[in-house]
Amino acid sequence: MYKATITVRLKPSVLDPQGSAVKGSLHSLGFAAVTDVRIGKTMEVWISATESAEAEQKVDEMCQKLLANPVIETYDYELEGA
Amino acid sequence: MYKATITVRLKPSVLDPQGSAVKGSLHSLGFAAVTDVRIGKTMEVWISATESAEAEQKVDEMCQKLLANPVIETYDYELEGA
Amino acid sequence: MQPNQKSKETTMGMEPTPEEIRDRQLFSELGLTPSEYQQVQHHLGRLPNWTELGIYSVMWSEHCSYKNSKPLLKRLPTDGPRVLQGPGEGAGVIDIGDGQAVVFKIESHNHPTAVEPFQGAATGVGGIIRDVFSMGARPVALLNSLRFGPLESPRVRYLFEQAVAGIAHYGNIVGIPTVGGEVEFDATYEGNPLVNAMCVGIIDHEDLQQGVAKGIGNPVIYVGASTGRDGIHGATFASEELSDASEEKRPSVQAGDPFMEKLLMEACLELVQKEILLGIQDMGAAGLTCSSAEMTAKGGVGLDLYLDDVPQREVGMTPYEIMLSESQERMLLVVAEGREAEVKEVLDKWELPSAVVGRVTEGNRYRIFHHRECVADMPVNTLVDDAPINYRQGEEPSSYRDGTTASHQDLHHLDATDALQQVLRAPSLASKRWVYQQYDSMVRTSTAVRPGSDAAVIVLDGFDKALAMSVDGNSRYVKLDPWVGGASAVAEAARNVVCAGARPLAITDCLNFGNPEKPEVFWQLENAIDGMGEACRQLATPVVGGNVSLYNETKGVAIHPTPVVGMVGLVESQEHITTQSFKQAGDVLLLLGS
Amino acid sequence: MRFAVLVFPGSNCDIDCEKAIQKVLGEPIDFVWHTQRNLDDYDAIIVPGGFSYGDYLRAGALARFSPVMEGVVKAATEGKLVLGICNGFQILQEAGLLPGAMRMNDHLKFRCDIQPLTVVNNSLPFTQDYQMNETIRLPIAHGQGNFYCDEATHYELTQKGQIVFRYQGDNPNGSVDDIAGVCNQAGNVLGLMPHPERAIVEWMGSQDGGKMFTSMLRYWEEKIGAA
Ligand SMILES: Nc1ncnc2c1ncn2[C@@H]1O[C@H](COP(=O)(O)OP(=O)(O)O)[C@@H](O)[C@H]1O
Repeated sequence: MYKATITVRLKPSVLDPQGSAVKGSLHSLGFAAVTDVRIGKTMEVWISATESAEAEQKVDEMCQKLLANPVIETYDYELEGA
Repeated sequence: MYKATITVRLKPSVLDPQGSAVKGSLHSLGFAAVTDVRIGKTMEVWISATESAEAEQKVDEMCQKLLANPVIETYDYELEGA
Repeated sequence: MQPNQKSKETTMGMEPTPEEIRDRQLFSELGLTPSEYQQVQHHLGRLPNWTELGIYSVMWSEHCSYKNSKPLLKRLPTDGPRVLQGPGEGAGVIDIGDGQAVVFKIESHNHPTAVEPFQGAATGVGGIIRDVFSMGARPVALLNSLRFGPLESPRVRYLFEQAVAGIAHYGNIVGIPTVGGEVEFDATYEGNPLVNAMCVGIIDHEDLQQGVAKGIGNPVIYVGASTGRDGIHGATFASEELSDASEEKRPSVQAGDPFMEKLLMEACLELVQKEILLGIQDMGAAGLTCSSAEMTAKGGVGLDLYLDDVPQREVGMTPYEIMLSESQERMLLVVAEGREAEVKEVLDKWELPSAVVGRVTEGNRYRIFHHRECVADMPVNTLVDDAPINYRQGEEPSSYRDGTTASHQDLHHLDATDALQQVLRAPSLASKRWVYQQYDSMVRTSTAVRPGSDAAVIVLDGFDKALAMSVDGNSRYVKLDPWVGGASAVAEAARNVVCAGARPLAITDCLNFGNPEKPEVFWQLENAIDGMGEACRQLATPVVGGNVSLYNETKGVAIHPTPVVGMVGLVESQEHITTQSFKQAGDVLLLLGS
Repeated sequence: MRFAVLVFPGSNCDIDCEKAIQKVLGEPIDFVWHTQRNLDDYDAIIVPGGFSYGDYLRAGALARFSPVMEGVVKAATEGKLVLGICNGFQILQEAGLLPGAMRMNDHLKFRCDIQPLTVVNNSLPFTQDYQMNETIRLPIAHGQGNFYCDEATHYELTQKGQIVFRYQGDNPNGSVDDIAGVCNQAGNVLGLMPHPERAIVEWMGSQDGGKMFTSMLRYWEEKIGAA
């Protein structure tokens, strides 16, 4: 069994309305030192696989097919035995 | 300048409909080996601070005050010089 | 049958044994009084175990049994020539001609919203939608009534924004237009906001369903989201004052899944159309316990429930947890034996988890099995019909007697322009566009009058007639004079409905009050109900359903008494639909009334 | 002209589309369940609004793998008319039939209103009954209508006339270049965030949506007539 922790982020060139809003809120809460905020998704996926290469290939495939939208997003992941 | 990467997750006991829906889709896409999916948020926050202890204290405070909802979520973070 | 009396391990520690419960008076942790505990013993003829006691405690809570308000609710007029179903089922039903009826109800979700505003408000919407489609009706409109503290407080702004977002999220995803509501800001609600949600549905008379179990041997089918540890004890929680301990007490808040609700709604309505169902009820407050016990008692039958077959989201749940879970988006169905496959086909099409979890039995025993063992065995009528009733006495508060309830300000020094500006600036009176812009008010393409006018109007496909609807209440009037305030809430709703071009049909109401054990609060409740009742009689608008939310207090101080009235009216022809706005220059303005 | 309205788990505006087509055109229209692969029987496909699969992950992301999308891709390739409204637009984007992607509205809230739009391209099968640069009013109701595409794509969209509707006045969601609707290069696939099916009769507050459906019928009749 493996656990993949996948992080999906908006591409740097894409404006992140949620991040801007959170930054604004942090400023009004007094966190003036915050210079930027970007918000993405983290997905934990548990996969039964016998070896890590197999799991990795699957994770890569599901990211490309479904979990990230290449028009606006990038992804990376970490895999660990679970 | 520091960069905090904050991960906010739903508490394990809280229903994650999004995770269940994604799991269902992965199954129907042929990823039968996926046994569970949980979806959370990742936030990258850039803070100007002179030392890491100061940055850390701020990040902790903003997580508690705004970024995570303690009733249903947990958070952890990593801090790096940026 | 003697159920297992050994203790069980739970996530929270060990469950106490029946003797421990008795010796250490642990029933009080479940909100039961010593005398109620005695009654349970009497009904069982032995000591109750923890599961049984938990079931009694939720069934006998104010939320499920109306033990403090039932005697007063009896004073409301509930009959009329158009009433097809008054209080007692999921929602009230009123005939609107052509073989059709309107089905509607309002319900509170105050305490969950105070703890987690987004999910709390969202799941309130989910619950009221299920109440309506469990009658067999197609939900066509949502309304809500919101009361929060002053917006100057950041905490209040957070609660308010999140609650509105939660309501929008749920209604929008299910695809039912949110067409109306009201918002009031007042310091009295700062620690105890009110969220009341109303749903209106349409049905053909012959499709009307009941929450009943019948037919010995028939299967009881569970459908919808799997059961988790959410909101265990929500029902008793809703009947207690809010305190800092509330957050601790809650293993976790209920989270909603509006997408699941949409599938559940479509699947149930399809089953209604196929005329398969004998009984249907949603698992709302007190979840599986309340729904199954009520259906069983109503059917005059018994029930065996097999908890191992209940779809579960978490491992190692105890019978107590499974029975008391308030996981959302779940329904219970009873069908004739042999038709399970037909039901399954529909539920599978909508990709809904389902399972046969019980059988209707002869007699009146309500029995629960877990790991092949009987874990609870109770006479079902004692759960539902024998809930203790508290006959309380109200007492007129002294401030009311000496006329000091109202603080009379000297109004002579006010500059008229200034006063007008102040009034227009008041958030309670200002435009609520910020709120209703977040609600999809047009989905289903039947909204002829959108939010922003007096009452909303929904047209009925294929007919010239339409429905007008409004929710209203004014807690300051009620605080000043509960009788007049109660009556005026009904009158205001009626005026709004009439102004849309409709004749008022009936009301549903939500009674948001403080702790009824306090004589002044009980007095407010009593008088508000009497005032509402009188207005309903005068206007021939019976009360066909509603909800009571008591113990709305923070740190011992009650909110203003807040009855909220949801009214539905019938517009005979679309030509009669009128809106609030001025139409063109030169039109004549008339003032009507006194 | 035979219309199909797709129904995904979570579609909400399927019935509204059916009612609109019946009222405006009176042409036959079927609901097609998302598991049906074949759409050969239809001349036009409407992918309706709503929250397919709860909009979980990303709006439209899960629906686009439904079997029926095979039929949609085939229909689009064959030059049949495919109209994606709101969530339908998002699904068509996710499926790669339309350019760009949707972000959350810039104010982060769901927005429901009646919105003025400019018709930027009236030479399409969907828009020929509108005037060029005509102002029309259509309801909007979405939380993720903030259209995004990169600059190169935007340039191309402009050059090829693929921008079909723009928001007028206040942009309700922050979309790039006020874009409210775009089409594919061939012009037979249109996606828009506003809801034409909600602007059909007077009491809806606008009747400007009807012309989209009459345009489609006229296009089809002319095509049949020419064949
Ligand atoms: N304020 C009220 N006015 C009139 N009827 C009410 C009121 N509150 C509750 N009722 C009715 O009493 C009945 C209690 O039944 P119950 O099944 O316990 O309702 P619920 O499902 O709302 O808990 C309901 O039918 C409800 O309509």
